[in-house]
Amino acid sequence: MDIDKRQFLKILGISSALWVGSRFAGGISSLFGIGDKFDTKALADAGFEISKTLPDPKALTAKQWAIAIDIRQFKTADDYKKCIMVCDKIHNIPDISTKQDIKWIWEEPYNAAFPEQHNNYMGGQLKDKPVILMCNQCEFPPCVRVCPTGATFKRQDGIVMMDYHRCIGCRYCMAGCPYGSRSFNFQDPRPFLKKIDPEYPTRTKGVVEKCDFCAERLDKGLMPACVEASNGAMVFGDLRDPGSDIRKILSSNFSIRRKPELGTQPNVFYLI
Amino acid sequence: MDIDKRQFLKILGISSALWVGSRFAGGISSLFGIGDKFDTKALADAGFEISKTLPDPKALTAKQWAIAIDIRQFKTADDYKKCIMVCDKIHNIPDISTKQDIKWIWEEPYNAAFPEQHNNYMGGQLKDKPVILMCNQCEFPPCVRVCPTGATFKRQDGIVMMDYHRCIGCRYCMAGCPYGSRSFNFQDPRPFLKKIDPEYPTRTKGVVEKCDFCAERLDKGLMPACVEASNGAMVFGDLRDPGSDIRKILSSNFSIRRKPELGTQPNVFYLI
Amino acid sequence: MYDSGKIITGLVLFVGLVTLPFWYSIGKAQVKPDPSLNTPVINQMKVKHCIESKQFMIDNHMELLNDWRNAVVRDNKTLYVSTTGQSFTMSLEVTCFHCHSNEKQFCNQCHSYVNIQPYCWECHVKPAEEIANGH
Amino acid sequence: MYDSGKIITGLVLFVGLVTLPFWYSIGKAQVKPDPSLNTPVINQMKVKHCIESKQFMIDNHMELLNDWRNAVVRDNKTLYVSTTGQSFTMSLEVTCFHCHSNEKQFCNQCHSYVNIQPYCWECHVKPAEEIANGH
Repeated sequence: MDIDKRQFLKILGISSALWVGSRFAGGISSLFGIGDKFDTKALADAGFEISKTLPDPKALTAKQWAIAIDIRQFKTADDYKKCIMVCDKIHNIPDISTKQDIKWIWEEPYNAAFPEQHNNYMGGQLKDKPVILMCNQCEFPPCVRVCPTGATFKRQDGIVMMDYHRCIGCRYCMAGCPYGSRSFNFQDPRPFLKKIDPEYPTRTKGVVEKCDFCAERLDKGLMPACVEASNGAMVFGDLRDPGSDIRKILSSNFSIRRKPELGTQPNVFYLI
Repeated sequence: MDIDKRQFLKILGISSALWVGSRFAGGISSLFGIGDKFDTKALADAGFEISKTLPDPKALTAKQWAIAIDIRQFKTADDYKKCIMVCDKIHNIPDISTKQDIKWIWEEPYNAAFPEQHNNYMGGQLKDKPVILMCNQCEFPPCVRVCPTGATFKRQDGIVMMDYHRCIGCRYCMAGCPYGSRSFNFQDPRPFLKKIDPEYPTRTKGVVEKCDFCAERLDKGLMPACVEASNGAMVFGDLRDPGSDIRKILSSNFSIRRKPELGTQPNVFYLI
Repeated sequence: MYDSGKIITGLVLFVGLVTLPFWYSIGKAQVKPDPSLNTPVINQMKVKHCIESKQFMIDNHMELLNDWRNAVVRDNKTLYVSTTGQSFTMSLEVTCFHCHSNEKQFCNQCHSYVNIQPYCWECHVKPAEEIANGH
Repeated sequence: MYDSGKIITGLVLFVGLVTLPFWYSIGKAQVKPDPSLNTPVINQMKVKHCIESKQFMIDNHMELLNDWRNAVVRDNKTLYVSTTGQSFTMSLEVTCFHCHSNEKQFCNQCHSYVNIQPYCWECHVKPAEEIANGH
């Protein structure tokens, strides 16, 4: 073989790059010789008993979870407060007294919650009445469409879920959401938490967060915390199950949804 | 003066054009010497008593007419029919059994009338229930914005009015209207009228028409014919008058409007 | 002068075209218009008087109807108070045709004479006698 | 051979940079990691056994936790059935920290030795002893 210095250096450069790349791809841990990768498939193929992951048999399941909020049953300030406070508490949601506040469930006057529904001649009692708002868990969620990393995705039970591990803080989802249901952590939220529930993670600076219908509670067999706290003013259930409570209440009451014209098909219904 | 043939012909051409134009502007009638133009201003200036036009003192007036339709009171097929038939009859609206049919007031199922409001889980009795539809007499009417001739315009009492004399049949208004409230006369409507009311004009091939809240009746002191026929299921009144019946009914009932998100501010309200 | 042949031909054609209406009428019997007032309602009137003077109506009825149209359709005005102080509803059907129920013998007399085809009738319904005959 | 001076200088710099981690550690006391199992819950166990074998956990806990994360967050699965058939809730806080409540004496022993800074703690709450001390 007859190569000159130029060719030799070229080959050397390419080889070095390939070697470095393969070492990184193999994982940092192998650089230190701590251990080999755990290969469940190889173990299973060899006939060994292997571990597995399962849903909790107590988990509540559905094809499409939905909440119907009967705003007629929200009368005193406490009716709203008890639903909102329990969520803030169990999900470690900070209380930041600026525009950088984080909210999963909150209240707004009717005419701000339903800006197009509003007309100037409706009864005063409805126009300014606070309405409970939360993520609508849209059937066609714009946030999922725009998320570049798959951090926001749709579960099989219809819940629009956040995988905070994957969130890169680009906030496309916030631009996409027509309901303002998403909040960005402009800063570490922990200094704004009076008390941290150690069983639920906080979030960190630079990630977006939102209500997920208490997915962690459903997976343990519990109803969403706000529904549980609402004393029947919120009804939760499977929209695809004709016998479910929510289907019954929706078929016997007139309901509206936020910005239905956008075609997101919200799964939070309001009984007026 | 020294002009050549070229200049002479040029001057001749321009003069001829000006002469023809002035004759046309002066009106065809003067060509035949039938009479001079009637100049009311000159007569008035000369101290002569002159004629004048007045609104009927019995006329109903308002700042913004509106109708509230209580769809709960429409129960039998006859409840709809009596409102629709009276309109067809007094306005000489033809019955054409093709897509070229003309409609001022008509019925459609709830889920077609309110396509975004519709959700798959509402009570069957509402979902398929027919709803009375008509021109919404929008506060911000797209048809008026797009009409190139001023044939469609807004009256001082908020009614979106058609001046059929000016309609050139361009159908921009039909493209602009989000409610399908306008119909085009693809043909002479008279052969499709069983009976013609001689006191109300028919329309002619090539013009667009629509409901005008019975403007001709209001100007004589009568309520719109459909309201009169509805036995109280429709309430008509001035939306700007806080003491009007319609304001009372809107403040004590929940109401929706068709496609409110478009910002046209419809003046037909539906009590659900 | 060159092309004189073409120019003269063109001039003759031009003059011929401009005077066409006159050539067209030559030999046709020009019946002088004679609008009839022989209708049931007019016959019953003691003083036969239109809403304004006869000469004013002959001269200005087209302007008047144009004003009426705009007043009614665009300005919500329905009443016309004449120079003699009488009130009339501004309506072809209700007011004009009430007396002049003989379109052919009244309106068409002059309109045909001066070769005008008003298209009012495409929408406004002709007096009752005409409806019976179709349209 | 021209530019030999520059080439040799470059090579020396290159070798120096590549071996920097080794130069950097020279003279530093390398304390061998010694994760402590001295916690109240572990001390009360009769048979001290993690969810899988000790060697498996040493080798694979990072892979395992990664699998848990995806199973819980993305697949609605919350239970881990180990190779011995025991069920565990897949949760750092509820399961791991229940026994290993001594982050500094357990987790950090190896992580510091191999100079890894896992950022789990930015969101997941450290065991109770740590909360008291702030974060």
